[in-house]
Amino acid sequence: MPDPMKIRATVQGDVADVRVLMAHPMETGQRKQGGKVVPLHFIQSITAQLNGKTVFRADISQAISRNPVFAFKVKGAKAGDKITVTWKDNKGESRTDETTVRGGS
Amino acid sequence: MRRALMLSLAAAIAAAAPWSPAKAQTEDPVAADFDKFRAIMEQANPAELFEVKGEQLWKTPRGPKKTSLEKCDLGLGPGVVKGAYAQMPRYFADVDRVMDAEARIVHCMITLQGFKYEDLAKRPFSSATKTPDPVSITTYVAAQSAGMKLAPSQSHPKEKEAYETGKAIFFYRAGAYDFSCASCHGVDNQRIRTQPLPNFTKPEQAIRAVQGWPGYRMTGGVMHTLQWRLNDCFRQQRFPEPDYASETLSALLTYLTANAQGQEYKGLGIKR
Amino acid sequence: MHYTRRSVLKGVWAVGALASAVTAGLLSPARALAAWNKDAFGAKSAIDAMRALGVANAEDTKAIEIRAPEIAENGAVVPIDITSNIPSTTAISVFIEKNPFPYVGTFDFSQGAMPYVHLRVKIGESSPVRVVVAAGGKHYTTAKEVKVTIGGCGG
Amino acid sequence: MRKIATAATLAAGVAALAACAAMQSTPRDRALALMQRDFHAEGIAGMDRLKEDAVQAACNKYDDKPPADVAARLQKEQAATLKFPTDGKLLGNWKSGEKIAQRGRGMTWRDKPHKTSRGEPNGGGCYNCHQIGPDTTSFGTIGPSLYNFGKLRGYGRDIQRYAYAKIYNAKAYSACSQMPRFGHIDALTEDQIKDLVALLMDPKSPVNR
Repeated sequence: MPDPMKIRATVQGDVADVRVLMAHPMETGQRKQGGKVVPLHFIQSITAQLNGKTVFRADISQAISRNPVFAFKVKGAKAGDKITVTWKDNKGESRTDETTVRGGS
Repeated sequence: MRRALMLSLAAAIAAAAPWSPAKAQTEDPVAADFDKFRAIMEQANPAELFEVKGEQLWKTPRGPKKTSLEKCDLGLGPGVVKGAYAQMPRYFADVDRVMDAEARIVHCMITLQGFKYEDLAKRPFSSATKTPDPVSITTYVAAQSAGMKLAPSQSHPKEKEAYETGKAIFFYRAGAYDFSCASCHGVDNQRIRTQPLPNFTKPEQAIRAVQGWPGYRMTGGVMHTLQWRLNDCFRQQRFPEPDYASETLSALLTYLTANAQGQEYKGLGIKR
Repeated sequence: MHYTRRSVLKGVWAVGALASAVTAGLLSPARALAAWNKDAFGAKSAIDAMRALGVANAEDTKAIEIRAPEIAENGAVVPIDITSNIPSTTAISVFIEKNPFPYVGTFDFSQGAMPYVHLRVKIGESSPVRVVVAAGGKHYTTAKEVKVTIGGCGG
Repeated sequence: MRKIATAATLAAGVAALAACAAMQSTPRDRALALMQRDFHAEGIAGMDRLKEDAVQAACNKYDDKPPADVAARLQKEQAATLKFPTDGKLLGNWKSGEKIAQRGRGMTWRDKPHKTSRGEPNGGGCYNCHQIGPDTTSFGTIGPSLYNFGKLRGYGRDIQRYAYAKIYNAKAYSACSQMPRFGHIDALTEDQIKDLVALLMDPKSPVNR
């Protein structure tokens, strides 16, 4: 079971700033360990929803850094809204986590 | 005769010194750029993933004794995590010695949970495939001191003694390369390759020994604590290897942290 | 793990996500159904990847801001902020021209998401970072050079 | 042999140390006793590396500023260790020298004698501390710039010998220099030092162009 993501969503005015941290090795298929090549293992797609509506979607490659970090902004959000993020990797594993949008300072 | 000639020639060369050492400026634009982007990255630091894991490990009954670490005394009373990291290393009466945060956590894992030191010390540092539990737990504990002033206690005689011992370790030149910690960290405005080398003997720079640790290291994408940092310094000093969570390292950390007394600890960092 | 149950759930997730995105009219059905573009991700040059994505005709623009270090401290983690100032931007694609597989990915924005993304990438050697923006059925591009230094003390 | 410090042995160690501390109370003595107990040999880095030799002892004692007579004696002793190439040649290949100057690995836990853990020859790590060639901007500043080394000093044999000797044993010139004694400790071979001399002294080397 993949480790949980850490998602932070803070709203300033009506724009939510969403930052997502994902625990994933993002193996390029080029790294060697103990003389053996570690097979390609990376997140391929990401979907983020605000209260169930898809707002952000990405298809990515193994060139994204290990333990990926993404940030995006959504207009029309307010404190208490739900942000759900799902990733899926090339081995078919996936992980979904959710957070509540917090009011900004 | 020839040697004498050569030596005097060398002296002449040194005296004439037609070159000027290229000193690293504090406003080195490259270093400033690194700092700027590191600050951006710290706003969403993968280190937080290990903090989450560490919190889980702290609160879950584990080990042969199936207990959590919630009775672990980090110096502020059993179970008090907030602010504890900023006040370590400190003296602990139950072991009659000074301990740094990770040494204390390891001590709690041994005494409260029944883990064995030998097992914890076998592979104490993170690799591409594994982050040892004490690393995640230390990360969690440290994060609960973010924004606080460093205040390692220096009131107990053993704490003062640890400071002086740590200082002597810091300045001790030995090993294949004749290095001490001070070879790299005892002078102002030096850098190794492009990395600035703070002078840890000065209060305003000593903070940089502690700041940013535990830190997420971009190289390899792994989480490391000060235990790793000191271990790697001794490796590069070409010394033998210091034992994990040993009193030597607690003493050295006492010296470094007490030199930074009163400065703000900003929490988890990102390192090259 | 309950393998079958998991895969059914995953199937539901995938179909659900696609269906909602398409019905919302945010992704063209072609792009949505193309899923993960194997040809583009497998391309060995940025231009081949752009062809595979059908964006090779992108025109140069100054309306895309790329914020990235001039010199990356560590090529394993290079932070990049991209903002498109082109109206009706729906997607941002990123290419590291000198990487063995230059195409890094495409980010789609819908339902109020602003045309901005922060990502962190691996860059093997100094390289232009190329960005292609899809807006109003057309494509626009710009690039910024990022230098990667050699490692530190290497003890 | 790895010394394991369990809670029990730690306590015992502390007790022993307390006894020690009563006898030898200086911070230095405590530091040495602690390090002796808390370090273990790892690969080629044996516990002997914690012991000071004459130079290290004097530099530690005098805080890197030994009195003139002590410094002179040490420098003389260190100069006596210098071994110049038996074939009389001092200039190797500057291109190999550049690689040695760039690389910094060797002499630590997982390395082998004369070889790094990756099977490469040891590096000199010169760029860690010195500016050398014009194309490498990521150089350290612990040592002086060596750019234009030959151009500024001339290409004569005496300067070649000086460069060779300085790399072989910098303490022959300055007792408490921060520079490792690469030849003396057998970190770099005779041929490698020749290549580094060529990097600094060959008129064709980028250092002098």
